[in-house]
Amino acid sequence: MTNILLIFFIISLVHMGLSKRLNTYTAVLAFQGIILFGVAFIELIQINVPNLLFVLLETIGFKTIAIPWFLNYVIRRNKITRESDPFLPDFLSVVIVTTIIIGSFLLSNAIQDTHVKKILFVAALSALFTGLYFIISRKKIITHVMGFLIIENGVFVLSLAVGAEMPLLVNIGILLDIFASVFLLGVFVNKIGDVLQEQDVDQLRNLKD
Amino acid sequence: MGIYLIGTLFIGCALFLNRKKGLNYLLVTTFVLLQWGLTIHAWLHRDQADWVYFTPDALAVIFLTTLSVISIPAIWHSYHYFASDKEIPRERSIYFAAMIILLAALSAAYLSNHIAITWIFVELTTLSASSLIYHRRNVRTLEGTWKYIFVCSISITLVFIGILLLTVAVQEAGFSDLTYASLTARAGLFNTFWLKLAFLFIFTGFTAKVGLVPMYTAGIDAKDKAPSPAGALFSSVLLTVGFLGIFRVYAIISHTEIFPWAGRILFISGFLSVFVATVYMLRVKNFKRMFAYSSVEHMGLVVLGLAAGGVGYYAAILHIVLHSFAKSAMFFQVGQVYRIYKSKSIYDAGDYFRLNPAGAIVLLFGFFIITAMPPSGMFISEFLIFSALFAGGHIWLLAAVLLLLTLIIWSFGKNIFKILFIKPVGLNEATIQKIPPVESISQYLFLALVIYLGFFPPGLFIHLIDQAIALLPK
Amino acid sequence: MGILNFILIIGASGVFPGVIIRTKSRLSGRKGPGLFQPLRDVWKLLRKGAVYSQTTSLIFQIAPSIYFASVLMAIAMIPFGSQGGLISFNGDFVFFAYVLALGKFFMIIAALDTGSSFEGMGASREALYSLLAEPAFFILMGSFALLTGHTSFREIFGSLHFGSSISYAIGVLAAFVITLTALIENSRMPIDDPKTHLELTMVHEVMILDNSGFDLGLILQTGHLKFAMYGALIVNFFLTPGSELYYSIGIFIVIQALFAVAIGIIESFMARFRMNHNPQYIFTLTSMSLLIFLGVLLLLGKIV
Amino acid sequence: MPVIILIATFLTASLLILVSGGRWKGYIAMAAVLLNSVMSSAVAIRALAGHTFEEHLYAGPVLGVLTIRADALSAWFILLANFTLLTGIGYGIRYLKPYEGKPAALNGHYICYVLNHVAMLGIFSIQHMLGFLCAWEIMTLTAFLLVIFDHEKMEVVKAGVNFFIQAHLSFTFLTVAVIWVHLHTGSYELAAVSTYFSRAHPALSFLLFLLFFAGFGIKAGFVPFHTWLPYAHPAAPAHISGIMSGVLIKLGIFGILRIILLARGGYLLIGYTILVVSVVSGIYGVIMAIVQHNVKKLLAYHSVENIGIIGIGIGLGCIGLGLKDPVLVFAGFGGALLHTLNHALFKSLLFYAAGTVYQATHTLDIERLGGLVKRLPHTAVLFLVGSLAICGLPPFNGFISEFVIYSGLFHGMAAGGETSMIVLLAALSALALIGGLAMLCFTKAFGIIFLGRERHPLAESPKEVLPQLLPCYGTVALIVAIGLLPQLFLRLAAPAISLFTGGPAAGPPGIQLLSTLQNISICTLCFLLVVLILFLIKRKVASSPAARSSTWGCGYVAPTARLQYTANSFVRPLRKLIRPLLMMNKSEGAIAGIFPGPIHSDTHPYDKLEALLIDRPLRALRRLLGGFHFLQNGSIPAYILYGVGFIAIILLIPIVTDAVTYLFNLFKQV
Repeated sequence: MTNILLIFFIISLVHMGLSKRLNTYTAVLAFQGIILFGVAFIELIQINVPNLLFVLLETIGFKTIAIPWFLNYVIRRNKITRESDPFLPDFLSVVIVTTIIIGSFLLSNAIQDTHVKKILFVAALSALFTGLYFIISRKKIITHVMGFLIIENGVFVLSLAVGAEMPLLVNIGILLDIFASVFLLGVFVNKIGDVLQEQDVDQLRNLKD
Repeated sequence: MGIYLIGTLFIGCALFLNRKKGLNYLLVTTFVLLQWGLTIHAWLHRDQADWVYFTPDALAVIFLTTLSVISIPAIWHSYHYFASDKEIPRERSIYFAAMIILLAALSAAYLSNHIAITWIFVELTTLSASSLIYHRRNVRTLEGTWKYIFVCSISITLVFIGILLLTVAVQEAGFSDLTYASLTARAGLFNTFWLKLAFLFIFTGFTAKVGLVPMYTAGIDAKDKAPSPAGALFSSVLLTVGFLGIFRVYAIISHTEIFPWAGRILFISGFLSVFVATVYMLRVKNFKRMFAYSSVEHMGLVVLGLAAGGVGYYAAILHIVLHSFAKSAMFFQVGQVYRIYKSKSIYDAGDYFRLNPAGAIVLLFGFFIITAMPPSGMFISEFLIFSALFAGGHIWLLAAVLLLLTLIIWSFGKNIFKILFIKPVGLNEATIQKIPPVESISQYLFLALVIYLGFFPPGLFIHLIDQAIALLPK
Repeated sequence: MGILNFILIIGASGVFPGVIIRTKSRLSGRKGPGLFQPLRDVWKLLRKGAVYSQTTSLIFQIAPSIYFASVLMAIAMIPFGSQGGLISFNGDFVFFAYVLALGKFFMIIAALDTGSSFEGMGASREALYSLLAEPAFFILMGSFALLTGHTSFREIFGSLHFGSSISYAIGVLAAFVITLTALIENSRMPIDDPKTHLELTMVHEVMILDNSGFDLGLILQTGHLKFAMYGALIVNFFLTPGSELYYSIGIFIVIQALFAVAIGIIESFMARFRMNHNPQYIFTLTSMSLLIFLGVLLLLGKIV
Repeated sequence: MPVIILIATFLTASLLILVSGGRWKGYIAMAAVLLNSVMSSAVAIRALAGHTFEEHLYAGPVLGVLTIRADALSAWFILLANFTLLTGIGYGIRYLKPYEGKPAALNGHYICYVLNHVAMLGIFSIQHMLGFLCAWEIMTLTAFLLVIFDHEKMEVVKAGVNFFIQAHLSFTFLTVAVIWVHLHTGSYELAAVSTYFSRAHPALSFLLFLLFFAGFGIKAGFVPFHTWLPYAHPAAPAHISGIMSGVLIKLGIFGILRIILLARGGYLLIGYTILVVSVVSGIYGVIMAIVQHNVKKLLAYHSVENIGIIGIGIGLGCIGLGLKDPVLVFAGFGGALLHTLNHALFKSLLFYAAGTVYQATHTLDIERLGGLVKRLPHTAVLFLVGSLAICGLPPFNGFISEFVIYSGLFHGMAAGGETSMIVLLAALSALALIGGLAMLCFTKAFGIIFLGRERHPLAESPKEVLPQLLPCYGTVALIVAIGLLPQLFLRLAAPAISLFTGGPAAGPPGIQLLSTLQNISICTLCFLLVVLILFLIKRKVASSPAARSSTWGCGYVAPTARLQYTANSFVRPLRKLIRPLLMMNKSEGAIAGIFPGPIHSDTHPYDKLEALLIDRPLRALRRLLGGFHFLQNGSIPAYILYGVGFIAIILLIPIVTDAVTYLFNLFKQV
């Protein structure tokens, strides 16, 4: 069951790679949120109730609903054009995402380690690198935020993979931080949207030596 | 501790909500009192866990004290900063709220004994810092803020990944406790593969805070764009928090066989930092950025000292403390310079010696102190770092570093003396505001402190540092 | 004992220029003035009044006297075979060289004092030539110090003894070097033509264009003294130690005369070098004295 | 205790200077310097008398107990420094009178002056290497601040920075050397150096010596470390140039002598090294001096030359130590020490004179000066004395030290083996050549500046004031005294020299040399007598009074000042001879048309070694570093990439290396 979900998750990454539109991205992010909930639920079924609730909150309430909505709001508010104009052609980006996935697969195979769950690890790594790739390859600032979110998802999966159980308090702290950072990022996207017409990172290259 | 955190939170909200000037400053002063209370408390209850996750150990106490000392002039100069030009109540209140949250987060991060808690508060520093940077609401500050917050978020995520990888190692060894104490104690049992990965990620993540290669980049913009009192904090205490993170993990690693490997990473990063600093010291014409790059250089030296080992450990910590004082003093002064010339470009500045003698002397001596010329206390620490390098047999590295440092001092000196002595073109003397010498007192005190700590360190100070580096193998 | 030598040299200086002139006139088929004519000229000048340029300062007036005094001092150090000169101490030839240099210094600045373009030119040349000639002398003396193990004129010449063929070669070379030095120092023919009428091609003469009366007389007489002095130096190579006095005096007179005649001959048969060739020529002195040095090394068997 | 008093004096003085009014600052500083000088001189004289001064001072946990010791060597330098700094400030007070409007600048200047003095005394006496480094750097920084007194001018600050950075370079060398010594001996005492030398492998200890030599050599201004001098000296106020050239660069000499004292063995190699470097410095310095048109620059290059001469003395002494020849040692170090003193005297005198000229004419360009002897008679005399002394002509002090070195050289020729023989001969001829060149240089300088007619009319007629002349004449008095009674001064230096010979204050070689100097003083005295007599004769004989007329223009009756021989043309013949050594940037307008208009042409001599050894490498380095400007390019993706790339590379390196080694082994099996 987990595996199927994770395969979906990876597929969603690929889809993100080839899709052009920002709102597709947000949709995909929401979708990933649901998947993650599923995975987390299965993985953590045995753990105590408060943790479960917490995970529920994090995935459904936060990853699936809050953030996508917030992103859509930002997009609408700043009238960001729907195209995510990348530096590279989409075809290439698909190829790259695929290679990332394969690469992370090989990498996690290279790890002969009974403790970590391979497939989760694969998903996590691929999400991680895809996110980084997004940040590096996309022009729009909002897409950077999305890339960041993908990375966060990857990290989430990674934490599942390594089965790291943090004390609840710590978990909450981490969650709050991430939420706050995403929120702040959004806020600043808005502000940038106020001062700059089209949201292009090339607009933000004045501070340099 | 609890009182402290809650109190801070409360004060922060209060500041955020009300705009009255007097009330603001009242709240800020109460915070300062709180801060000092915490510091004294930490002194009194050394190495006693407080609220489970906070243990004031030697290093934490040193840094916490540094922070508390610097915080006072920081706030004082912020006051002058607002007094000097038009102040919007809303901005001011946000500014102070952010500042005290930053200070609180830093203190908590110093004190925390649990790697994840450290992570949380470091992340918090990013968030609060970002609103400080954005204080002057214009495009450039916006850009600086965006870069800072984004790069830092990524880097902090890297740190988090590192922590996760660390937990893998920990759990393989059959534990789940992530407090530094237990990690250090059991370091030998962990799988080195995961440890390597963990260290690499954590180190790389924290470089964004310390201002080391590879992720020093956003910090420069932050220090440049933030108001100079905030810049002073960024280039002094915010660096130390990153250093603390690295130091603690390095201490853990030091009990495993990958210690030399980690050391090599530090060498690489440290040397590259000095190198990059040189590259840009020769280039930049914005004196605030120039100081930021000089921080990069000094952090590089610190890391080199840490990597070289032996007396280098002592030197590294001494150096970072001294650097905190010296550099914050310089940033306070830079604020005055900026107020006079209304520009950060070296071309617009000049003849400062005549316009503001008191400040000019600070700039001059600060330059001597920062470049570690006797009687600067940093001379001692740098000297020790060099001898550590020499003793470690890294003679060519030492030679290269010395060469780069000479270049740095050369261009640094050229620019500083330009500001001090050469008449600028088209400076309208009428518009210049007089700056009372009183505002330079704090800098004098700090510079004096640097000399004092360098040459006549009190026994307690030495003892603390020794205790801090006791974690590392001799 | 030294006083005799002193007197001899002074005396020789009286006759020396006369001999040169006489030789030259004989060789060019003229009768020529009497031997003491130059001396008479000097005497006449000494009693004449002087004319000073308004440009000049005190320097210009004191320079000739210092020049003269310096040469006198130098002469006082010239030994006479094994018997030393008036003054003799270790390294006296250093003093010898430097005291001469002092005189030259003053002559040069005196020339510059007149603010004339010609005299400046002469001064520049004089300075250049003397600095080029300087090392040669020191290398020479150094080699002799090495050879004899002594560092004063008297001891060096006292303990010079010619045995092997090399030593003769050295002696001859040394004599030659000193002769050339003398020519340069007195700015005689191959370097400088005292009889020329074009200021642009003068060295020494142009420096003293503005001197007159007593000063000019002193300067001329100093030139004569210098000649005699170098002659005496050469004489020292041929004074074999331990021989009777009249014998040595005889040698002295003969050699001085020969020296003068030689110069006369050179002057009448050689043309002056082109100015820009002079430096090379002067520098050959140095190379020759280096040859002497090598010869000394050979002699001492330091190099084989 | 004196140390405390020194510091106390400094603090009180600076306080007073800060509070006092414009015209008193100088006198307060002077009083402070005087007080310190008196005290340190008392110590120094006792030390020369054989009572080595020593005291211990607790200076914090880091430095620990500082040993302050003044032996004969320190004493010699302390006396030298005191005298020069006293004359310096005596002259400086008047020189800085025009600046009384700028109290801030004056405050800084005078405080730095006093502190500089104290720091110098510290350098001479502190035995703890870290303490020494601190004193050294304080001295440098204060000197730097003194140099840039006139800091409105861009080039002054440029020169200051140049000095600053080279001084820092020397500091770096010394630091590394100290680290080295401390690492192997575990002690910061100067004595540790000698223990290291006695223990370590000769090659290593020679290397260490080279480190020290580089460090001190930069300060001393040996070629090729000399390039800061020609910039710093013209930039500084006259009295500062005086003390810099008189004392500051001697600190380098002091350091080298100190290290030689501490070194154990390996003297021959050291000696040859120093000798070669010094010969090069001497000749190069004087040659560069000849082609300069800026008086102070000219004097600066002469400092390089004189350092060369001192170095020849030191090298000679070292060779003597190597050959175990006391005469050589005595002559060498004696000459070096004497010349150090002499150079301090006449060079400061020359700088003061140049300063007065500058005050009078507001230019340092020789070509624009002339005929000043009538305007500034005293200054002319001072400069003349200085020139004669620096050319090493009797009856002045320069001759004495050079003579001592000469006698050492001649003795060494007779004493040494082949190598030393040839090296010494080279040194001998070099010294002779230097003498000749110096003469050319100073006949030019004095002749063109002071003699002839004024090339450019002066705005106001300058006047010389007594307080400014007094210190100069004091210096002159000492110069003449040394020239006439050298034996006394050599006897004074004997204790310092005996530190090197290791024998009694003046051993047999000393006695011999002293007697020789006795003769010399007699000779010089008779010489003066002869000159005097000649004057009297002249008075008597010259019957008719001297007439005045214009200079004989060889028929041309309307000579103007511009017809005079210029400095440039005066040195032209030599310049042509040594063209390959020089780098003359000549700018000349082309001759055009049938009746060409006036053409302007000027030459700027540039230091070829500087171009080769500093400018080019620096340019290359900057180009290299400039290649990395893309780093901070402002694009976030790039910034992220750095982090990721760093991780990736660190991870990949071992894999790649493994692969390579694997392949390597694979191919090895084939």
